[in-house]
Amino acid sequence: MTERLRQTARRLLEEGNVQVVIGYGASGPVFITRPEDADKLEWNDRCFANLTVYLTRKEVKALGKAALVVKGCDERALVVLEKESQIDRAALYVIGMACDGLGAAKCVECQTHVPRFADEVIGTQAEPPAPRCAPEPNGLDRLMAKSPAERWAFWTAEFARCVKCYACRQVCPLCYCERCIADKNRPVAIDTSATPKGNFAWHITRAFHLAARCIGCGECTRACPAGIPLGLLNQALAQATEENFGYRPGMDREAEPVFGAWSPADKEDFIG
Amino acid sequence: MELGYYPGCALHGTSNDYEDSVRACLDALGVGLKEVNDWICCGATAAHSINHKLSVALPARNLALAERDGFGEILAPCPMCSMELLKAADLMQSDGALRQEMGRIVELPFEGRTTVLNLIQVFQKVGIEKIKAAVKRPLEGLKAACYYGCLLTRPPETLRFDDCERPSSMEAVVAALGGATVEWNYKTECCGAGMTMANEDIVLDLSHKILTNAAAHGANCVVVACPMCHVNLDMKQADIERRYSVRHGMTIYYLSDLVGRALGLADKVLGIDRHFVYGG
Amino acid sequence: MSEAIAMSFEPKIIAYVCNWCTYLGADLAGTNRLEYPPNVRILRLPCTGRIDFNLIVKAFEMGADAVLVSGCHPGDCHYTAGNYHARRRWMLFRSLLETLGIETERVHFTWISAAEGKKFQQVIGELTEKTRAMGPYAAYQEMCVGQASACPEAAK
Amino acid sequence: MARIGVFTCWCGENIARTVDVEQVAAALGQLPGVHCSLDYKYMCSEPGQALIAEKIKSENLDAVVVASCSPHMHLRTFRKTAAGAGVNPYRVEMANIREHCSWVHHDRAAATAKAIDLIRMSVAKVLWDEPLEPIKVPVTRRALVVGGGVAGIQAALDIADGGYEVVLVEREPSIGGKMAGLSETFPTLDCSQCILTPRMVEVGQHPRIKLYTYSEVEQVEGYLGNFTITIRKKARYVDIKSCTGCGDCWNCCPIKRNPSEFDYGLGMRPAIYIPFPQAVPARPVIDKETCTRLKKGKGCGLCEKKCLTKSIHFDDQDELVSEKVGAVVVATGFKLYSIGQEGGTDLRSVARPGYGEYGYGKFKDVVTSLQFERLLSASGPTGGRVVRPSDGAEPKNVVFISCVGSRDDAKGLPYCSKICCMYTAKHAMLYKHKVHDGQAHVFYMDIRAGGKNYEEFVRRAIEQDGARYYRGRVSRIYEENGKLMVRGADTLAGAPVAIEADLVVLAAAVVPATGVRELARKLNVGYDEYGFLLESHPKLRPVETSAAGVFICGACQAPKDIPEAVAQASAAASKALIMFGHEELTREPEVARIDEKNCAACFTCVRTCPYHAIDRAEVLTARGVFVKRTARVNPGLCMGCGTCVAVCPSKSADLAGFTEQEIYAEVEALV
Repeated sequence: MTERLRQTARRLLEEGNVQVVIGYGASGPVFITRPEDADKLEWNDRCFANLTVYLTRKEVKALGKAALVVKGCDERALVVLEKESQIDRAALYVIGMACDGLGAAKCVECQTHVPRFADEVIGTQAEPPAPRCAPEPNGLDRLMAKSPAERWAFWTAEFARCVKCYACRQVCPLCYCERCIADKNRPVAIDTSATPKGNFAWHITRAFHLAARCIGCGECTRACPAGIPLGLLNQALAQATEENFGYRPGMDREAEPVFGAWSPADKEDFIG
Repeated sequence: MELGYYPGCALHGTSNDYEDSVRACLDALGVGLKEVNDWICCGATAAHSINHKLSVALPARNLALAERDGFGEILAPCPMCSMELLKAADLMQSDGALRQEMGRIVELPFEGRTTVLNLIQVFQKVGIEKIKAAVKRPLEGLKAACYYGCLLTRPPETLRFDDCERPSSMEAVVAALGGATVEWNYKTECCGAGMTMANEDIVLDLSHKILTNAAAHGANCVVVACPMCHVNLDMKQADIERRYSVRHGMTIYYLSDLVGRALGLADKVLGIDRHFVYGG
Repeated sequence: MSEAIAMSFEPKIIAYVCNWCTYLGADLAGTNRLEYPPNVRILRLPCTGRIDFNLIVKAFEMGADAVLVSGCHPGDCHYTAGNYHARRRWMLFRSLLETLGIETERVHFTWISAAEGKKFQQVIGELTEKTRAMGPYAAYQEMCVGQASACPEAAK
Repeated sequence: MARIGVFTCWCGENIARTVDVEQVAAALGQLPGVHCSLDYKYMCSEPGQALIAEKIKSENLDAVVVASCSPHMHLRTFRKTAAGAGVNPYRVEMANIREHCSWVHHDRAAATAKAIDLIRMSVAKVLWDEPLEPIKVPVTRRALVVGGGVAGIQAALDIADGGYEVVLVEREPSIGGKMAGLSETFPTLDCSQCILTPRMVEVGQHPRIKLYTYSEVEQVEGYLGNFTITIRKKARYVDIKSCTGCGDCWNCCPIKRNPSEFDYGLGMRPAIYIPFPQAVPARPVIDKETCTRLKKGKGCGLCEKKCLTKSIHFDDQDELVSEKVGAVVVATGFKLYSIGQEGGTDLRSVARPGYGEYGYGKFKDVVTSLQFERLLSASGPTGGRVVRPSDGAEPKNVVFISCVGSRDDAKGLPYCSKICCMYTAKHAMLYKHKVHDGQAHVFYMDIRAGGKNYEEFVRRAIEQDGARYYRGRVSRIYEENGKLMVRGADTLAGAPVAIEADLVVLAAAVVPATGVRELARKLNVGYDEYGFLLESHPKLRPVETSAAGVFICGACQAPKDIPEAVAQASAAASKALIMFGHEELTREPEVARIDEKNCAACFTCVRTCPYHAIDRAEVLTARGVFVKRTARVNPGLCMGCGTCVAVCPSKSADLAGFTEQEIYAEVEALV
């Protein structure tokens, strides 16, 4: 598959269809702009990162029309970005990689092994994909089984380690604001210092800004240098979103996003 | 395909010809029927006018039994039975307190996992196309008036089956068998079943009108899927003829009779020879 | 908490209300002299649609023991649909609060129309007493005065 | 440093009884930014206001907080006072220490503490309050009326008589709408055409009404006071300016037997036709589906040859014209529910089975109420003789069925169509007047005859004209021996009813006209699940809509009879005239705005805005070079709810008068 990927990249660059191919290299993402560099592309078990995050970056946009290497799971971010007018799907070439799991926990329950909307799909999926690691006990279920006070204690301890490096924000393909609310200083909605107060406000904000949008790539958790399981918050919201609205972000290009719409039938058993 | 089977009192009594017919023709279509163990009366005629709780409890027990036996779907060939079962299931689905109370009364839990089907729905499940492909003796020359009576489609909010005033699902089955059907006006009129014992005059009057209208629209037989309709139109036909000094001579088939015949089964196997009006 | 402390504790309640229904409902409670505990501080916003989750967080940061969010009943929004948008947000926001172990009983959502002075009185009365019984939201308040950790290791 | 004046009102005893106003005034005087703090017995009184004005001037104040009653009571008053004394009115805040404090608490200490808190919040907010100027919106003093039925005609004439120009757009070749086809009207039995046609002629001749018939609204741009409407003039193939309406063309047309739209298929018309003799404009139109020449592109052309004024143009094309207007009145009216199997599928999300068992469309002698109107009408296809469409015989037994589709959630629509009870009584009555030995039978669910002289009218139909009323439904209709067998129930008698009828008239439900949803979307007007347009308040703003400057009247809003439609049309017209009474409109400046530099252009706000007041836009340099995309608020449309602010993740959206900064300052004052 690696060879076919390189061939595709070379061809696209040679034909001048795209100016840059964004893919996985030996040690992190690579931005290939010359056909002869196509051999720097890799496809292996370390291709975790969700490369869609680069599409909304100014520096990458400046490189011209892009071809992007995506896995089926990452592709959901493209669907959301398209709904939110962040990318022009027609001006993007998507190289989909059929993936039977990279051995990560999230791959075990993955339902989108093969990209569905790619311009070109490389490889076919092993049927059924062989799980290469045991499903992880569901962290969210374990968390929710605790009492609220225990959950509070859990997060207090977790957030105490946060140093507000904002890696969770930088790595998220859907955190694309040019000026984050955390950087807005009039008024200060989120205490800027890494105090528990500021950390709580930040993580509540981050999680809720991704409500009904997060595609569950788990990059936030992976990027956190303090090892805070941030993805749990997104997971909880995703679960509530699906339960209440039957909506799974990034699964359906036509579906109406949850926010920005409403229904008279929306649940309100929590309203007095 | 295997289905749970709730015969109800009629199919084990006066309408055992219907049971033979249903079993034989479904067997030929590869549908196995497994009787719900220990079933009891559905409460049909008497319970609902006397005691509401009893009228729910009787079908509730049958539903709970079907669940206990692990049936996802059960066939109740008598529309009265299927209506009572569906009605009880709906009531218990929408009222948690009632469901719990019934659980105590019938001493079995109910979760609402079992779907109740009528005979036509079973044919639809088998597939009209599949039935068409299985036909060995197309029903040439047949001009059937499909008669639904009161209970196959009504009350619509309970049955949720076909257009309650202008149904057409039986016609689709007959057409698949190579038979013709007629458009007529009494498809969903009442045959008077509820008055069979109390006031025979009404029964004879209503059934007479049904037979007359079917004939007037060119039908040479009437097709039913209800044991009570059959009793009134078939068994009482002689009384009707006497009373109104007419000669109807109208054969009344169960829908399963026609399916069975088209599949090549003998009338004796299907119990058709035990009908009162039997032309051979 | 002992009964004596419960009695002496005066909860601090911040209410975010819409201008057209609940604010007027509170006005009506006043006009009809319907007495309720003096623990609530009302912020007037145009519409529940304007009430952002950050404001709820802010209220707790400011030491609120409970937050009330209230607006027009569904179908009655002065701006036709602001309350419907708000309802969706709150629905999901509550699940986030639950996940975090934030005491959701301290965030009270309600619809109070301009005609429901009586309901306003009841809601404030009940919320005050409920909050009084729960005691101060010490968990959040103590968290808010916590110090920053210099580096991740320091916390370990 | 800000120079804020705090004015605490006693409201006589109302506040001062429970709140220690002097203590309050003293406490507030200590706050940074507060330049003076006073209390006074009645702040809203003349001397109270004078005190504020005087202090503003003498102390050179730049913001004012009045602690008194509800802002709903007096914010306007104090804003005006402040403005008069030179303080921007939007730098005035009120702390509600009466309704929200002194009136609801008894404990003086607690009430005083709360009052201080409330005023501190207002002081904190006013510190950040921006001076705002009212938004001026220019007005094009010209109205568009969509729909030329009785409601549209009334609205157009009222506005035009008020002195302003009206553009009236009608989809059909003539104005007149449903009313033009009615026989006589309840409860007075005056002839529909006799009262309507003079109004139609008035429209046609009015110097300030520009009439577009056979035309539709294609596109709507702009906002309150400034709409640009694109109108599609459908190809008519007749130049209505040069045409004299002499009739030579339609008399010579060889393709004569096309079902007439105006007669609902009961009469015939040629391929070139005027819909009815009193049409306005009284000019023909060619039906391109039936005209030989237009279908084949050659041949026939008889009408062209016959026309002395050379007004026939077979090469006519649809034409788009643009009109600028300041207000829009929608009066698109209704149509009847389709009765057969397909009934309901176009109306509701859940398909309903309809009334196939009534045999409409299958039996010629089962007709709708509007068809029956044509049979009764003196100008109808039978010249007003009531006959059976199948064989032309005079029907001796006519069955009228009301609520066909109305009040039936299972098969049709749950609402009441409101007019059917009355016109059914009228039908029974008129039928009896024409067929003296005939018998009318009416099946009904309830008789709803609320209205001036309505109940008396129904009683007359029953008592004088002998209509037989059966309270019950009809289960089915079928043909037997050349008659229609109508079987139903009389629930009052507790017996089934079977009637051998010659003719059956179905009072089909009233539903919105075709295409109204598309029009509503163009205008940003809301509609309910059936397609009826939504008024902005059911009681107090019955003809306004959520789109500023767009008004509704007639049956497009809900089923209604002629008097109601006309009254509502005049109401809508008066709303437009109120707008036109001003050179320009001023709107509250408390509207949303977008920080375009920081907007991430996710357009969640665009999807959220209940008023469609936010557009997708581009930031350009002075030279027109594209910089970035952004959301942009149209202040002419924004109503200031602030929902966009809440959904904006980067808080690039903000709401003047309730900015993020102002609200946070208020909360933070609560330490």
